[in-house]
This record gives sequence, structure tokens and C-alpha cells, in this order.
Amino acid sequence: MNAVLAVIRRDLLLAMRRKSEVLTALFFFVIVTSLFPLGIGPEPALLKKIAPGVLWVAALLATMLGLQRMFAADHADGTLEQMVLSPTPLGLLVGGKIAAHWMLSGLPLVLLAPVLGLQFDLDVGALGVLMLALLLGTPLLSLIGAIGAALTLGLRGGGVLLSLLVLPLYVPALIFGAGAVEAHIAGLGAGGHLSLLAALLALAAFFAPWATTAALRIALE
Amino acid sequence: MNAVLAVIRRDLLLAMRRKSEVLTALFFFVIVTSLFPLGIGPEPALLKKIAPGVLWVAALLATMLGLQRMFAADHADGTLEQMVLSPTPLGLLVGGKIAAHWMLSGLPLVLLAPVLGLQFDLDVGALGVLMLALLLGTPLLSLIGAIGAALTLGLRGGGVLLSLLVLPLYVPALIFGAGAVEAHIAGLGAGGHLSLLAALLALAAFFAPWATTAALRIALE
Amino acid sequence: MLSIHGLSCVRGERRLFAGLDFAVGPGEWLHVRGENGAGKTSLLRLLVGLMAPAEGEIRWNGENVRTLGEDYRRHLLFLGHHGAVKEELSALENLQLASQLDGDALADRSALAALHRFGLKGREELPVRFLSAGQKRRVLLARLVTKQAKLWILDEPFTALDVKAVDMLSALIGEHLADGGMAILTSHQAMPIPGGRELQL
Amino acid sequence: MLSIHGLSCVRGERRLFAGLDFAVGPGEWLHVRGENGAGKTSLLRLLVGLMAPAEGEIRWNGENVRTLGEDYRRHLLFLGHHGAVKEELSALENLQLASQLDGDALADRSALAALHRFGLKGREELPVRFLSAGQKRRVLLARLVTKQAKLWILDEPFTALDVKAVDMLSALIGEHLADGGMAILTSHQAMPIPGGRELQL
Amino acid sequence: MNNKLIHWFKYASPQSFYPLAGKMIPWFWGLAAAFGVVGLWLSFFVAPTDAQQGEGYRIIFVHVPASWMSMFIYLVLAAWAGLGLALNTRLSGMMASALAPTGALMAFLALWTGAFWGKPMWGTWWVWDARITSELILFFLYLGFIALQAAIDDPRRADKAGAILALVGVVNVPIIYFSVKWWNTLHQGSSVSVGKSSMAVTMLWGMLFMALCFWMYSIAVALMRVRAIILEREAHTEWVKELNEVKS
Amino acid sequence: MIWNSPAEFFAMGGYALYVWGSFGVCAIALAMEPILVRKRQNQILQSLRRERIADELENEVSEKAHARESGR
Ligand code: HEM
Ligand SMILES: Nc1ncnc2c1ncn2[C@@H]1O[C@H](COP(=O)(O)OP(=O)(O)OP(=O)(O)O)[C@@H](O)[C@H]1O
Ligand SMILES: Nc1ncnc2c1ncn2[C@@H]1O[C@H](COP(=O)(O)OP(=O)(O)OP(=O)(O)O)[C@@H](O)[C@H]1O
Ligand SMILES: [Mg+2]
Ligand SMILES: [Mg+2]
Repeated sequence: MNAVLAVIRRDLLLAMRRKSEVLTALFFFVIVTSLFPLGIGPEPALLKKIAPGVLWVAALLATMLGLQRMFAADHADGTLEQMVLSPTPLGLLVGGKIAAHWMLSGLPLVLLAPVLGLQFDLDVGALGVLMLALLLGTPLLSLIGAIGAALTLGLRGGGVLLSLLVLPLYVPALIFGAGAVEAHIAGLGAGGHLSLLAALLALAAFFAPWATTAALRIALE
Repeated sequence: MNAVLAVIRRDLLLAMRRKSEVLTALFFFVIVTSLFPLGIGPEPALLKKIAPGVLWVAALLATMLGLQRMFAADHADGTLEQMVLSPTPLGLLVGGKIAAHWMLSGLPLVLLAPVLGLQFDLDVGALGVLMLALLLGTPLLSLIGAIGAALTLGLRGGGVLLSLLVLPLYVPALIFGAGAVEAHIAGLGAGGHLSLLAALLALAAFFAPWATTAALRIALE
Repeated sequence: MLSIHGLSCVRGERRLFAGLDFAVGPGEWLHVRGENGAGKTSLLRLLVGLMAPAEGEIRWNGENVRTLGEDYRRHLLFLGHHGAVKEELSALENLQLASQLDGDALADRSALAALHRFGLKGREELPVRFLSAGQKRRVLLARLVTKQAKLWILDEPFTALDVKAVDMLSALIGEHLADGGMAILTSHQAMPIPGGRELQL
Repeated sequence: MLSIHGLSCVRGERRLFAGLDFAVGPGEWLHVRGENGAGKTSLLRLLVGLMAPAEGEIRWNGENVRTLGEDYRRHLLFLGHHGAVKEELSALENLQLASQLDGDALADRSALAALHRFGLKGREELPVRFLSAGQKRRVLLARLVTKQAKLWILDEPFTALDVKAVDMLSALIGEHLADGGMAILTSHQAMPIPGGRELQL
Repeated sequence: MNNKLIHWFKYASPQSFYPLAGKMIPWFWGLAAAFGVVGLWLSFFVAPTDAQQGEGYRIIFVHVPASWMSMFIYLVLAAWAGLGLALNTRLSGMMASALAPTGALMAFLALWTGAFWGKPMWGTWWVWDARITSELILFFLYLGFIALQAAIDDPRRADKAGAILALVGVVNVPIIYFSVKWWNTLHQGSSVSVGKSSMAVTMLWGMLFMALCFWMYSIAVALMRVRAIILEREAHTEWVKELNEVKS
Repeated sequence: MIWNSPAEFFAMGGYALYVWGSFGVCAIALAMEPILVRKRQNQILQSLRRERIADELENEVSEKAHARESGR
């Protein structure tokens, strides 16, 4: 357990040291969402309608950006080998890395989303649902993403290949996440969507570290 | 001149060797555009309205993904040092790398965009304008992106920092590019937007290699 | 005690070695030699379990290391060609984090002592990126002092080290052996450590 | 002829060396020595122009290399700590692309000859990633044969090489010097090349 | 280990499977051709004109088999992949890689024929209907599998990594399907559901025969491809060098 | 028979483009795939044969050398 905390602490420390890293996933999120009004035009009704979808797609892309680096640096400098050789089970350490990734790329989005939602003229209730959906959805993204990151590890064309592998798997999170907000706006109640999201999260929390560990071992052979 | 062709050939060869790389920028484009309807909902009228914006934002993100690797691999393994030490002027070699980047990440998008346009129910004329706008716009994205890639080289948090630097610079391309298609759909004629895009391209073709070279020299010091 | 039985290694379609048998007991060390590409690194990676052998078995005190798992890794320290140091972190942080990964915390005091022993005084807080090739290597080697492991498996530990550091490291390995430790090393140079057997690949 | 006048190097707040003067003429070679972190790599990077000196000047045939630019770089071959080889490409492709970067094409025949000379027969087409540490190094060193440069600047060229390769490389450097070439090398080991001066940092 | 298992493992070795597959291929081609001829005859000359869609509905005779096969092949692929991970047999990975391109092709054909059906029936090449969207995502999953395997050049590693991806995918396919379906029906808009209640019996037979044809075709092509893969991967073994094809 | 003339058959009740566009692409794809697989198989066989010939040549050379050795 100590080792897991050490992994989380280390990843956070590294991110702080690279300074830019903490804030930039966030800025990417902000910039991508801000690009849409520029590309689509300023009509408020239209913007409000597409807001949940745009916010979720942006969140998805923002979490995906950091994925590639999740194991790559550790792989390149040999730390990953040391992790495999550590007495702590690899699955736990991987869990730590996933948690750190979420804290760096998921959590900030959850906290910032309401501000961006305001730009799209969402009301308070919808903002709450948006935050809750992101809170359930972003760990799911990190968990699924970790599998992709491990599978593409050491493959030089990895970054884009990773998105090819991971984005299709993100579809349910996107649909239920954006769906929750839309259902709330339409007055249908977001409960169903949110509980499905939670169920998916539980499923992924169970399987993803296992699959990631298996993929990492293969990458290191 | 020989050396420039060698650089282009080498980058294309490397991409082929990593096999997936050629097709995946393309697939990223396809997948990201396909995500939007999933987030926003299937209403054709709404989708048609946001199509130019979505396609352009996706194109922008797809070109941006490959940017980080533009110089990173060469930097990490010391090839960049050898390029600086080569008797050929660095500016030319950099031009070659930018050209290769465009061929790998811009050109395929231009060719595939019409198919995706069909998914959003755009008509033939709009598809033509879309292709033309992308043909002018994607080299611009590669040129501007190269500056960002060079500036963030060797900064470990580079990937996300890069998007932070580059995306704001992409805004004019986005506005004129998506604007051209929207203007055409609205029956206003796309000529003005397209010629502005062409002017930007000329300007960037002139300055960007120079700025990139300067940034690279700084990164290597 | 580490013992190897009929070990073979295949990389790609190339058989690097086959039917290898040897054992290393307390206080013994093995010098793996061979030309470039002979399979020294591959052998070490097999021994620590980063690669699976094509044939044969690796046993720790008589038990297969595959089944032992953590109980084997706890006694093991492997330093490879790779730096395994984070360029953004300082030498001190690197050392402490490496220990934490093994599940034990390392006090500032002992970490600093280890670094000083390796001649990094005054560079403890500098990001490793700024260190010279040899200094980076020394940061890595400082783990020899901080991790209590019975079996050291070191791939070309003397690379990039200057003469003084080579002597220092040899002395350290000597102490480890005198304490009943075991070591398996590769190196292209002659090794200034008494005793030890050679394995020619 | 390369000559250095009052060269100083500052990294961070550390002054690594100052007021360095020396010259290397045709057929001469210089062995840069010093402990880890003394500034050997920094000196070489200054010489090739990858870093700017804090003080002093570097001249090639009497002219400052900053003003000479390409005319200096054409005569120069620098091989550093880094591999400068692409892991996905084969040894052959790496060698040919490196030549093309310098503006001259390299025929398959001469590239293969260079690789065979460095004992890479049968590995020409394998992605470099699969090669051993020493073999990767040899791919890099093959450039010594294929690029016609007057001044060789090599940072620890003997790292990771086995005994045979070390002899081979020494012979190669000897030939180069006999042809009127110049060389500046760093190494922690004694160098089996006759002649040459030492520079202690 | 009992005898049956040994027997099974014998055929699971590439060496004995290679000639076996060679013997099976002509049979499957024959079956595919026979079913194809009957199916095409039924679909063009026996099945009556549809009351609503006129002759355009005949696309169903390739659309539905392609759609079914694209989904079925993914299941088979994942099964082989799982078997490979569990038992560490080399052949399983080869079968999985051999199936993927055919599956992707089937998914592509389903999309293509669907689009060519949609234009005359719905007036648009594409709608974001649940079934259609999930087929698109299935296509992406195939491409991801192929791209991943292509990016790894050690075949053993490629097999294992591909297997993990296939298994993760197979867990996800139903989730994706239901999520998309729900997404779509919640804010129902434009998608037109096909009136299929009054499907004539001859149409059913036609579809059935065409589906059998596609099925046999897929097996035949996959076997051909697996033979090529076996040769590529085992090129350095003695038994390959002793093959008659190689000697001549 | 439900068609009165070949022309009517090919016209497909006005849906020619769509019906033949679907069936045609399917036919092309299903015909191309085995051809491509066949090509792949032939390529690998070709290189295997070449390798075999090279092996044989090498053996001959070494055998000759051996014969000369023992002859001396
Ligand atoms: C790109 C567009 C399309 C795609 C990707 C697509 C995909 C699919 C898939 C995956 C299936 C099998 C699913 C199942 O059996 O539940 C299917 C079946 C079917 N499709 Fe499509 N389709 C498309 C367009 C169309 C169009 C335009 C029509 C007709 C107007 C159509 C009519 C049918 C029918 C009748 C079936 C079989 C019904 C059944 O077995 O449930 N499809 N399609
Ligand atoms: N896929 C492959 N196909 C063929 N040969 C391979 C493949 N992968 C690795 N090899 C060979 O396996 C050997 C690996 O050697 P290894 O790294 O163990 O050597 P080493 O003894 O550590 O050498 P060095 O002294 O250079 O470090 C190399 O000769 C390499 O060429
Ligand atoms: N920013 C900085 N602040 C303080 N010291 C620095 C900084 N950057 C580099 N240094 C020091 O400068 C020196 C660089 O040494 P250099 O790499 O030239 O050594 P070297 O002689 O090549 O050593 P080695 O034999 O280990 O390769 C190191 O001692 C390093 O600690
Ligand atoms: Mg080695
Ligand atoms: Mg150095």
C-alpha cells in the first residue's frame, strides 16, 4: 500500500516539476471548448443545444492527451522494469498510476466544467449534473485509457494509434455522460444515465488494472 | 536540395515503418468527427449546421496530434544535433520536415473530408469548398505547428504545452476555413474566406521555417 | 542460492545460447563475458524475470522463480543499461522514490549518505538532467547502498564511470560478497574484484 | 587545424573550466581526460558549436567557427553520448539516411561494407531496436568509415564495445590520423592509440 | 493429459494445421460457390419485388449477410484470442490475425451497402441510427486491432497484445450496442425503421443462402490467410524448408 | 421469371445505381481479397525458395572447399 501511495506521489511530483503539465490538460479542455463557438458561430440557442456534447468530447480528448505519457516515460528510462521487479504486485502500482493520471487530467476538468458550462448558458441544475457525470465518467476514461496506453507502449507511432484503440471504447462513457446532461435539460431526469455510468465505472475498476498489467508485461518482454 | 528530399523521404519512410502512423492521423479525424454526433444527438438538421465547425476542429486536432513527434524523436536520439551539424542550411531541412508532416497528416484529411461531409449530409458544392479550404488550411496548420513543436522541444510536459501554444494560433485558420464552408452553404460565396486563407498560407510559408529554425537552435543549446 | 538449469534463449529467430547451467552461492560472483550481441543482457533479463526463457529453469534456493514471484524479487536488485532515473527529479528524490517503490521509506540522512559516498556531494538537489553521463550512472548505483538485496544483477556497471568511481564500486561489491551476498555482472573490461568465476557466452 | 583560445565554460552557476588553450593539427589527436562531471562532454559540445562558449574562441584554420558555419561543419564528424540511430530503422537505412542528411548519397555496397567492417554482418536489415547495446554503438561508429571528415570529435567512443571492437576502432583512428586527419576523444580508459596528447580537465 | 487433448494439440500446431488447412480450403470454396449461386438466383430471379421499396430492397441480400458476418467474425476472433492467452497455443493468435481483415472487410461492406440502401430509401447516405453507428464503431475496433498488430513487429507480442485488445473489445461491444441504442431512442428524430414484418419466405431463403455463402467464404479466406501467416512466421523452421511448395 | 428483358433486369426498377453499386462493390471486394491473400502467399513462398537456393549454393561452395582440403 505504501508503494502505491509512493507511485501516486511520485507521478504528482513529476507533473509539478514539469510545471506546465498540471494546468495544460485543463487549458486544452478550455481551448477546445472555446474553439467551437468560433467554428460554428455565436447563436446561443444552437450553442446551448450542443453544449453537453461538446464539453464531453473535449473532456474525452483532454484526458486522452495525457494517456500516452502514462507509461512511456517510465518505460523509456527503465523505471517500469524496476516496477515489475518490485516486491509490490504490479497491479497495485498500475492502479496507483491510473489514480495519479485521473487526479491530473480528470479531476481538474470536473472542477472547471461548470465555468465552461456557463459560457454555453447552461443552468445551475444542468451544471450539477454535468459535474456529477464527469466525476463518474473521467475515472472511467482513465481506466480504459490505461489499457490502451499499455498496449501501445514502446510502439513509436503510439500516440495516434492509442487514440484509434481507445476512442471507440470511450463511446459508452460519452453517450451516458452527455446523455445525462441532455436528459436533465429535457426534463427527463438524469438518474438512469448516471447509474449506468457508475455501473460501467465499477466494471472498469475491476477489469482495467488487470488488463493493463497483462499488456505491460507483454510490452516489456 | 538533395538533403531536403532525403529528409522528406526519411520521414515518410519512418512513418511507413511505424506502419500504423500513416493511416491513424486519418482515423483520428474520422473518429473525432464521429464522436460529435454521439455526444450531440442524431438530428440531421442540427448536425448539418455544425458540420463545418466540427470537421475543422477535428482536422485541427488531428494535425496537432502528430506535431509533438515532429522533432521529438530526432531530438531524443541525437539526429537533430546531426542535422544542425549538417552542411545543408537547417532552414531547408526544417522545411523538408514540415512538408513531410503535411503529407502525412494534412493531405490525407483533405482527401477524406468529403466522405465525412456526407455523413453530415453536406451537398456536393459544400464538399468542394470544404476540400479547397482544407487544402489551403492544412499546410498552414503544419507550418504554424512546427514553430510550436520546436519551441516546446525537450520540455517534458511538451505535448500539452504545445497545444496550448499552437491552438490559439490556429484560430484564424479555423475561422476562415469553417467560415468558407458556412458562407457557401448560406449562399454568400466562399471566395473571400479562401483568399484570406491563401494569404495567411503565403505569409506562414515565408516566416515559419525561419522561426522554427531559431527555436530549434535555442532548444539545443 | 541461485541456480540455472538447461537455460536457452531465443531472440527473433536467433538462438543466443542453450543448455546453460550454473549456480551462484553466498559470497560468490559471476562475471558474464562475451562479445557484443552474445546475449549477456538477454541472460540477465531472463534471470530477473523480465523475459521468459525458451527452455530451462531458474531456481532460487531450489524453487522456480516463476512460482516464487515476489519472494524472489524482494531479494533482487537489477540495474540495467537504462538509467531508470527521472531527468526532472533531483538525485535525492530519485533515490527516495526508488526505495518507496520497493515499499520502504528512505530517510534523508541515509539517502544523502549514499549519494555522498558516490561523490555527488553538492549535486543532490540538481535535476538529474544537468548531470554528466557518469554522474547519472552514480545516482543509479547509489541504490546498491540503500536497498538491502542479497542478489545483485548488474549490466555493465562500470560504463561511464571514471577511475576513482570504478575502484569505489569494486570495493562496494567486495563488501557485499564478504557479507554473504551474491553478484552477477557483465563487463567488457577486466574486473578488479577478487574471486569470482567467468561465464563465457 | 583546430585551435582554441582562452575557452571557458559555465554550466548553471558552475565554472567547469576557464582559459583553455590548445591546438590540434593534421595527424594529431587529443585525449580529453577528467573525472565524471569535469566538463569533457561540455567541451566537445562547445567545439562542434552545439553550445556557445562563455568566453574565448574556437578557430578552424585561423577563422572563428561561428563565422565559418557550414564550411566548418562540412569537415566535422561528432559522435556523442546519444545513439543518433533510429530504433525502428535497420542499420543499413540508418547509415544511408545519415549520409543523405549530409547531402551525399551512399551506395548500398559501401554502406554494407562499412557495416560488415564493424561486425554487423547478418544484422544489416534488423531494426536497430533489436540490436544489443554494443551493436547499436557499432551502427553509429560505421559513420566514421562512410563520412569523409577531417576532424573527428568522439565522446567516449569505446563505451559498450567488446575487446575486438575496441582494437578495430583504435586501428581505424590510427589510419585516419595517418591520412592527415585530426581527432579529439574522451575516454576514462587508457587509449591504445600511439601518439596523442592529453588534456586534463 | 488424456489422448483427446494430445490429439487436439497436434492439430493446434502450425506444422500439422498447414496441410490440413490446405486440404479444407477447396471444400469451403466449393460450398461458398454453391450457396452463392443458389442465393443469387433466389435473390434476383425468385424473390418478388417489394411492395414498398421496389427492386431497391434487393440490397438486403448482401447487406444482411455482411452485417451478420462482421459481428460473428468478431466473436470468433475474440474466442481464438482468449484461447491463445489461456493455452498459449501459437495457432490461436495466427487465426485471430487471419480473421481480422476479413471481419473489417465485412464491416466495411455492411456500411457501404447500407449507405447505398439508405440513399434511395431515406434520401441520405447516412443517419446516426443506433445499429448503423454501432456497426461503424465495430469497424473502428477491427481497424484498431489490425493497426495494433501491424505496429508490433514481434509476432508473439503482437498476438498477445491483440488478444487483450480483442477481449476488452468483446466485453465492450454489447455495452456499446446498448448504449448507442438507448442514446438513439431517447431523442428519436429522423431514423426510419425498416418495415420488415411482411418478409416473403423466398426472401428469407435468399438471405439465408447468401449468409451461408458469406460464411463459407470467410472460412475459406481466413484459412488461406492463416496459411500465409504460418509460412511467414515459421519461415526458419525445418518443416517449412521441407515443404513441397518450397522445394519445387 | 420475374424479368421481361435483360434491360429491365439491369435497370432494377430505377434502382440500378444502388443495387449494382452494392452488389458490384461486394463482388469486387470478395474477389480481390483472395487474390491479395494468394499474392501474399506466393511472395513468401518465393522468398523461401530463394533462400533455399542460396543455402544450397553455400553448401556446395563449402563442400568443394572441404573436398579440396581433404584432397591435399
Ligand atoms: C450505413 C448504413 C447501414 C448500416 C451500417 C447497417 C447495419 C446493419 C446491421 C449491423 C445489421 C444487422 C443487425 C441485426 O441483425 O440486428 C443490419 C440489418 C439490416 N439492415 Fe441495415 N444498415 C444500414 C442501412 C440500412 C438501410 C438503409 C436499410 C433499409 C432501408 C437497412 C435494412 C436492414 C435490414 C432489413 C436488416 C435485417 C433486419 C434484421 O435482421 O433485423 N439497413 N444492418
Ligand atoms: N528479433 C531479433 N531477430 C534477430 N536477432 C535478434 C532479435 N532480437 C535480438 N536479436 C539479437 O540478440 C542479441 C541480443 O544480445 P544482448 O543484448 O543480450 O547482447 P549483449 O551480450 O548484452 O551485447 P552487448 O555487449 O553489446 O551489450 C543481439 O545479437 C541481437 O542482434
Ligand atoms: N545547471 C547546472 N547547475 C550546476 N551544475 C551544472 C548545471 N548543468 C551542468 N552542470 C554540471 O556541469 C558538469 C557537466 O559535465 P559534463 O557532462 O561536461 O561532464 P563530463 O566530463 O562529460 O563527465 P562524464 O565523464 O561523466 O561524461 C557536471 O558536473 C554537472 O553537474
Ligand atoms: Mg548488453
Ligand atoms: Mg560526458
